[in-house]
Amino acid sequence: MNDKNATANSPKIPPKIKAWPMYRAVVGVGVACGLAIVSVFELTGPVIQQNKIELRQKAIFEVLPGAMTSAAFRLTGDDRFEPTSSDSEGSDLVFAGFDDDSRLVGLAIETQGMGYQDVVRILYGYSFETETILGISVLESRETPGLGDRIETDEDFLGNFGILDVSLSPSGNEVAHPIEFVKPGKKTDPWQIDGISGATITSRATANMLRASTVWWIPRVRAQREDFEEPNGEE
Amino acid sequence: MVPNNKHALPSGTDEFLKGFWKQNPVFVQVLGMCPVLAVSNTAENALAMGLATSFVLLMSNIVVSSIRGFVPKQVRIVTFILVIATFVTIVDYLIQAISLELHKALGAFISLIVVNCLILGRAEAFASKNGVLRSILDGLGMGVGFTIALLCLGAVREIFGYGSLFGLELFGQHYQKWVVMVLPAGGFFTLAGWLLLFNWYETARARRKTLKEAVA
Amino acid sequence: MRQWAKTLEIRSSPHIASGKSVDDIMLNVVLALLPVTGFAIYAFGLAALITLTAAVVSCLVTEHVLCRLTGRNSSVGDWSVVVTGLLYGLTLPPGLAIWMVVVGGIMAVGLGKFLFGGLGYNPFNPALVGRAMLQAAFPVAMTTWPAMPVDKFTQVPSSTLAWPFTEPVYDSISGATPLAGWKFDRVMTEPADLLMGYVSGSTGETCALLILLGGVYLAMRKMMSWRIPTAILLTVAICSGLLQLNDPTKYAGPLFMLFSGGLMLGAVFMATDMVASPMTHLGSVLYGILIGLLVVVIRVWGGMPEGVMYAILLSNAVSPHIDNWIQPRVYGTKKRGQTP
Amino acid sequence: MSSILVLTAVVTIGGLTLTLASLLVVANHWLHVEEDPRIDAVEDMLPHTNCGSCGFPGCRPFAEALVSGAVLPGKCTVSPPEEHTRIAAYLGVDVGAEEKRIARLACAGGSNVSRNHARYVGLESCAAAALVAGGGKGCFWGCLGLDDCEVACTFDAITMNRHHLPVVDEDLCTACGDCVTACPKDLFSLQAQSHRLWVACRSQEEGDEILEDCQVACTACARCAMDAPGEIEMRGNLPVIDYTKNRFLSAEATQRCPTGAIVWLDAKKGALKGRAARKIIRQGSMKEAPT
Amino acid sequence: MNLFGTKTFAHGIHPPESKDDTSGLPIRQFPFAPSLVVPLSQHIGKPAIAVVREGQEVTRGQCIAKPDGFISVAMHAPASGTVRRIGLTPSITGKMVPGIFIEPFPASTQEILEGTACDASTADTQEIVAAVQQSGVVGLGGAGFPTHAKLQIPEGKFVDILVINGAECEPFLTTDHRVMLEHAEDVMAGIPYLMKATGASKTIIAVEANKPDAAETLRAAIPQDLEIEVEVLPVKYPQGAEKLLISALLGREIPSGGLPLDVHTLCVNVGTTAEIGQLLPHGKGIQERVITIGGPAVKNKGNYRIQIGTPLRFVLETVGVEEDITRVFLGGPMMGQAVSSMDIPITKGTTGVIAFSARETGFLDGHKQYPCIRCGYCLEACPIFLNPSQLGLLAEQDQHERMVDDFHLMDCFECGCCTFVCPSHIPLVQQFRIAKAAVRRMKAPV
Amino acid sequence: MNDDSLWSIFINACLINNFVLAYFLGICPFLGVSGKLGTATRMGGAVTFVMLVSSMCAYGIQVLLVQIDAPYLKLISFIAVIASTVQLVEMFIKKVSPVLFRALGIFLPLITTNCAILGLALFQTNKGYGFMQSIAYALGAGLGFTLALVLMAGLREKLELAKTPDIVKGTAITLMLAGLLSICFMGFAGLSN
Ligand SMILES: Cc1cc2nc3c(=O)[nH]c(=O)nc-3n(C[C@H](O)[C@H](O)[C@H](O)COP(=O)(O)O)c2cc1C
Ligand SMILES: Cc1cc2nc3c(=O)[nH]c(=O)nc-3n(C[C@H](O)[C@H](O)[C@H](O)COP(=O)(O)O)c2cc1C
Ligand SMILES: Cc1cc2nc3c(=O)[nH]c(=O)nc-3n(C[C@H](O)[C@H](O)[C@H](O)COP(=O)(O)O)c2cc1C
Ligand SMILES: Cc1cc2nc3c(=O)[nH]c(=O)nc-3n(C[C@H](O)[C@H](O)[C@H](O)CO)c2cc1C
Ligand code: SF4
Ligand code: SF4
Ligand code: SF4
Ligand code: SF4
Ligand code: FES
Repeated sequence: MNDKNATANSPKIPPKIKAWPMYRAVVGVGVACGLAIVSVFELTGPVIQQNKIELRQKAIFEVLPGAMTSAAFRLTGDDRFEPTSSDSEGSDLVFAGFDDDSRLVGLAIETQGMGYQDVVRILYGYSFETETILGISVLESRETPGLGDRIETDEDFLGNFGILDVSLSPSGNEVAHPIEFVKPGKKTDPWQIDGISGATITSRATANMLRASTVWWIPRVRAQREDFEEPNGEE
Repeated sequence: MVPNNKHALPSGTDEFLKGFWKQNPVFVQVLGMCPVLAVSNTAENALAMGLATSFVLLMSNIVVSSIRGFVPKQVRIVTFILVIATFVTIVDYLIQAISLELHKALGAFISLIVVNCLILGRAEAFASKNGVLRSILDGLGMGVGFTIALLCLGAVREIFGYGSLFGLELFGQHYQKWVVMVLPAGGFFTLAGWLLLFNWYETARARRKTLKEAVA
Repeated sequence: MRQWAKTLEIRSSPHIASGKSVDDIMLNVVLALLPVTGFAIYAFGLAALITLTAAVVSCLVTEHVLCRLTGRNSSVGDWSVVVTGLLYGLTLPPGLAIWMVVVGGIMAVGLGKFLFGGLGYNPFNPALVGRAMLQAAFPVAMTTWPAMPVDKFTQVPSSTLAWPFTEPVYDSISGATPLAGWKFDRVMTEPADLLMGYVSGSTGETCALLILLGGVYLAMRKMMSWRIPTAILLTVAICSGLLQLNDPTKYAGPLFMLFSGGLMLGAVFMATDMVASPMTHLGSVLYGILIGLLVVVIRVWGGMPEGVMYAILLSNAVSPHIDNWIQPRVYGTKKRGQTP
Repeated sequence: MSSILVLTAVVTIGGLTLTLASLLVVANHWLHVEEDPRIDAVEDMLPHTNCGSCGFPGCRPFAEALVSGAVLPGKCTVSPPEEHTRIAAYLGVDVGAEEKRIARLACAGGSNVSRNHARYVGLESCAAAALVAGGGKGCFWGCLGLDDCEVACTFDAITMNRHHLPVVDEDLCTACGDCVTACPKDLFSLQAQSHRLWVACRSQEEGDEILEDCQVACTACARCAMDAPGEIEMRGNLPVIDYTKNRFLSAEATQRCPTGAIVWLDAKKGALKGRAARKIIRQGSMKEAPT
Repeated sequence: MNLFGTKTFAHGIHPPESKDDTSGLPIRQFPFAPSLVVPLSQHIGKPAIAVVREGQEVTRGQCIAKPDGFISVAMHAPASGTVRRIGLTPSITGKMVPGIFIEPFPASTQEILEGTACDASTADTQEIVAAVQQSGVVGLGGAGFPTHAKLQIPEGKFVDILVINGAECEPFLTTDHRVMLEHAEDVMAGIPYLMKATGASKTIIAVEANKPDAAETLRAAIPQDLEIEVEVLPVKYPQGAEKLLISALLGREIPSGGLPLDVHTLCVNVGTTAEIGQLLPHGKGIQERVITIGGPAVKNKGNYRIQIGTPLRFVLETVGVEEDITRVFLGGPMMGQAVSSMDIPITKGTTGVIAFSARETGFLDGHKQYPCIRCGYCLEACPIFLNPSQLGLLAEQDQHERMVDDFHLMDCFECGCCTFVCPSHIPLVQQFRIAKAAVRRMKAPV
Repeated sequence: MNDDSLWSIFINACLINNFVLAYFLGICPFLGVSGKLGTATRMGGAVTFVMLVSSMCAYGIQVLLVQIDAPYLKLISFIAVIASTVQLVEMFIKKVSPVLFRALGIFLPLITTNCAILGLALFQTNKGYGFMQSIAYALGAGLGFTLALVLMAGLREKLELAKTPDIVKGTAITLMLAGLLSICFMGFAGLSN
């Protein structure tokens, strides 16, 4: 820098750096901020937790019609399921839904896959009685509003569920007819999903992730059905 | 250090009102564009985002203007950002407590209020040089201006994109929704459209003014 | 003293000109498009005629009104907006609601051309801007295709006549375009049908032969760069050929790729829009290769069956860079190009 | 539980901020770079938005440019006008008290008194026309009247009168010199406002032949030079006024000019021509009200 | 025979040739005008200094102005007569330049005065250069650069090939064509002077394929002892521009901003060569030149030998023109300059006088100008490989520096190809001229 | 844990969900610094660099915060670290190489207040990316930002010579272009394997 000119032009000399004020400011403000955050977290934490559980339960009840309470189960290393707290998270969880009489309505299972724009996460309900998928609920999606999001709203599409067949083959260790995707109006068999015209990609992705997920989960959960029978959910 | 112009302070009302039009953060200063574009696909989201931002803006203005005396220049940005981040975290938790659905709709943009240029800009440009009272007025004015602008965008995008306003269906169920309006591109176009209107109005006004002067 | 009282005219040299003119070129493009247009009307009947008319008229009126509003001379007379309107109409599905056609036409000319300064300054191909806006705004309507061929010439799909701002209702089950058929159901269309245009698809994209005919006419009259379509088609053919060699069940072959979807119309008439494409020969070739690659990438790996429109628009955005980068080597200088 | 939370928070944030502050302190100590302190001062007056709307990649580069004099504070769209004036005042350099100068035109050959040999067709600009056989005007030196100067003047000080001759509004003219560079015929020059005697012609032709092309041209008759000896002298067939003797100059020198090529510019009454100038010329082609 | 030569340059255009009207007409002598004006500046460089007084009587061929420095040439009286006046006269650029007005004696025989001869076989370089300067010869190809200055090869440079430019690529013009046909021996007489002065070992005469008869005649006239070749090139504009001619013939590319000398060549017009061959052996000065008078508005079209200084008005009155004549220019239609005043004289650099009437000019101006549609025609036409489209866009925004720095504006030699082909009818060349003028003004020392 | 392949993470961040055109992050510098090609390229480089650095920092902090179980401090620690890192990098470059500072460093203050950087840190932790994945994500996001900026700069330079109507000039036209670019990028939707 042409320091001579610069200093000659203006008499101001850069102030000497003092460490203490800097520490005081940064650390002081930082600690104050930390305290503020903690107190707000303390205050709102339980409410948020409650909200989260409610949200998940809403979804579970949505995909398991008739369920009034739910419980979370974790898949253990030896392919058994053990109860766990209802606010835990992970991809090895299933949720059991129970009706008024504490009878098992079915299981809610989470799955995800690539949709039109980004990953779609859905929760689906499985019924031991009818061996069908009862319903789905979208947990997260960035699909186009009005198109991709019709997997949540399209009546015809939702009509696929409740009767969607995922029964096991006689041997009991694989799904007899993995779920298939067909063009709108082309459905002939109970294991087929009728697509949404205009949102083919998203509906196909939904069918695909359901297939992948059911093929993996259904044989396992059916083998351990009794794990879910005792109603020891938190609520 | 810097020659100060204490002589020409604008009145409090002006301080408050300037954010509405003359220095509207969105239309004139073109600041804080990210949340403006991202969270304005419905009027409701826009309103929520506007309020959240205004809250943070107001609070950080207050705190910054009260601690401005003891923060050295070298650590100013860090300190201010700490303050802002705190308020954003607080807002984040508050919204989660109020409604998780809303939180989902606003997405990461709540957290991103931290880096909204508008807030740091006001903190640096105004609050760090002015008293608490003025900073409150400024923060409120800017916040309202920001919210108004967000609402302008949100309303247009929701009306076209969903055929509704604040969730109220406007045109019946046969209405053809304009998907593009709720897509990212729609955000750009709507803002561009508003700016066009704004420019057009300003030029028309300027022309009228010169015409009047010419006559006089 | 002064015998010539009459004043002479003076002007800058050169004092003669080649006689080519913008309106002339544009008129020739319209001529080259006539066979395609004719086939579209023959194939899709009144529906296509209505769509094309609405497209051209909406573009013309938009241009005229905007010019008038901003106090410029109306530039309708140079035929360029007719080209835009016609090409825009040819890329639309035949049964598209009239009101949507009009909305897209306004977008094409207003947003795609006028706001950037009118003829010669549009960074993107206006016709495709119109189509892209429609595709983004009304994806369902833009991907619903009437089955081919329509039985009666006078039959107009009810979707065409939908009231403004209402959702169109489709009367018959729609057909799938060859590309969609391949992508979603692995159904291959007969090559002969592809060539002759007996498939479902956008109004003007189905008959590849007539499109090529128009292209050859324009190229021979030097009104269009033959390098761009050649580069595009070659790139697509080579890439798809290689992919097919790799796995014939997964990837369609060159013949199918070339003659399905909007590739022909896009390569011959839309990628060649000189305003939005590079100017040098080498630049044109690079631009063509880029379009070809993008088409293959989007068609093969993308979420949508067709990608010509996006490929062209994206390459339009790249073309200023190609132009910057590839400047002709000036006589008497060593280096090619220069960094502005 | 809550005390643990508080402790974690305080320890984490405290530790974090402590580290960061130390880093910054150290960095400030070791990495400090000597700079023109005015940059800091100016930066302080800028809004710190770093929005980039000034065309610079941030407030500091803009401040540097301001200090270096490359730009004006108004470029910043964020800060209000008061801030602009403040910065300008802080950086302000003394303007100095010079006599006001204005641009003056050395041609009076409007379309009413001059004729064209040829009709120019092509780009509507003086610079363009001048390159085509001089523009076709009968007098080679004369004003082409195609507005280049009017367009060049950013202060709207020039208007074309109805005879297509530029008229300078002395109040608006800032002597920026843009018109001087713009005119391809070099007809403008910057003159002190007190210079009232003015030769409004550039023609170097001698004799009455030029009158066929322009009735107000200087015929190099040298009467003005005779009437103001020592103050006006003939050079290259044109009178040249010695403005160092401005005090002695008066309208007297214009009186015998047969064409009115030399004029007295009165502050109020505009360009005054001598008695001998023919009547049509006296009505004036120079200070017309613009239409 | 190589009728359709293949050697040519890249890009360029094919305007209609329009030469048939005059190419078959032999050169005819033009009558003397009642008053002649010899401008002192007919060449590039400093104007000559008059050495006669008003009222003085002069003989045809007498030196009436002497060169002022090296880049300047002498002027000779085009007719025996009286010097009437030394004053300003209009020129083709519109500028008023000093000139000598001569009134020829009506009944004079107009014998040409001879001076000291210069023999190519004995004279050395300096003598030839001095003789050329004294003869007043400048480039007759149009540019008017003093030829002797070209012949003076600077220290450290050399010339191996001399190119005689007989391309005559401009439409309408046929002067060089006729000179080659009728004065082949003068051309051959001039070449030794040039070769001697420059030290070139070989000469190539370049002729376009539309003048096969000229090429034949020249070939037949080649003397035994000189290495001279006649090369026929395909017809293309602007083949005659020396840069491109040298590229076409020799594949040598003159560096940007450089001269033919940088690639060891020199290019001289055939007319110039013939004039040297005619004047130097007799020590005469140049007082007349061959000009094509043509164009649709001219009645008696032809190739004429005209006294330098003949006013244009006299020329056109003599050949007769159509009633509705609207446009006259000197030179060909591609680069020729429009004439604003009928009082300008024919000068050494005038190659032709072309006149158009309202019918043809109407065709030109009926075109509406459109914005550039980036068709790239101009890029394909520009022989210098510039980007006229970009230059034009920049010119509209007055970004002159960028035009120069990034887009090589200064390499444009205003051939007009880009404007000729532009379908948007953008006056590109004119914009470039303005930009160049502006840049020169800016760069000029104040 | 998330097991996306690095390549698909990269493509996703760069093209499909371009930070500027699909996520609206970093709009302010996108509008401000896209006028000139040279500036745009350098800004892109600077952002990519800072993204890489802050992505690594964010990964580290996240690991730490998970360990001490204090997710509520995520935001404040991220931003504090990013802000001071940027400041440090800026000072460092300024000291070490004034030339580089001219070329790059001057963009750094602009980056502190750039949502894209913080957005990247937040998204990557939300998605639970591992270290390498985070780097791929940062690289994709940075290059995507650069791509958008550079394309925009080319278009804007071209339009500088156009006769755009007055009321469109400035931010409005930039936004229009951004909208059109965003539509162009929709072509990449669903790009996979
Ligand atoms: C802007 C836009 C958004 C789109 N969004 C979705 C979407 O969210 N889900 C989807 O499946 N397809 C989406 N598409 C893709 C088309 O609608 C696609 O052509 C359609 O899914 C094909 O269905 P079809 O075979 O029934 O016509 C979108 C297309 C566009 C242009
Ligand atoms: C030049 C041209 C470009 C096109 N570009 C696209 C495109 O990028 N995307 C698209 O979905 N359709 C495009 N189309 C329409 C398609 O060619 C085709 O008709 C349609 O995409 C197939 O329907 P789908 O959405 O079911 O695949 C284009 C048509 C033409 C004539
Ligand atoms: C575009 C252009 C075209 C030219 N065409 C010719 C031509 O046809 N014949 C010619 O002799 N010179 C032509 N010239 C001039 C030559 O470049 C060169 O100056 C000339 O041949 C040199 O000879 P001179 O000095 O004897 O005139 C042309 C120049 C330019 C720029
Ligand atoms: C070969 C050729 C192809 C063209 N293609 C298009 C096109 O695809 N879309 C369009 O709007 N205009 C097209 N035009 C017309 C013209 O370039 C267009 O109106 C301008 O883009 C508007 O500025 C074309 C013109 C020619 C000569
Ligand atoms: S351009 Fe400048 S000098 Fe000329 S009149 Fe205008 S203000 Fe005065
Ligand atoms: S004064 Fe000069 S610039 Fe102005 S109109 Fe006359 S010639 Fe043109
Ligand atoms: S006039 Fe200049 S730019 Fe145009 S073609 Fe000739 S050399 Fe190229
Ligand atoms: S020929 Fe004319 S319209 Fe074509 S690119 Fe060149 S300047 Fe533009
Ligand atoms: S608000 Fe995102 S960069 Fe400014």
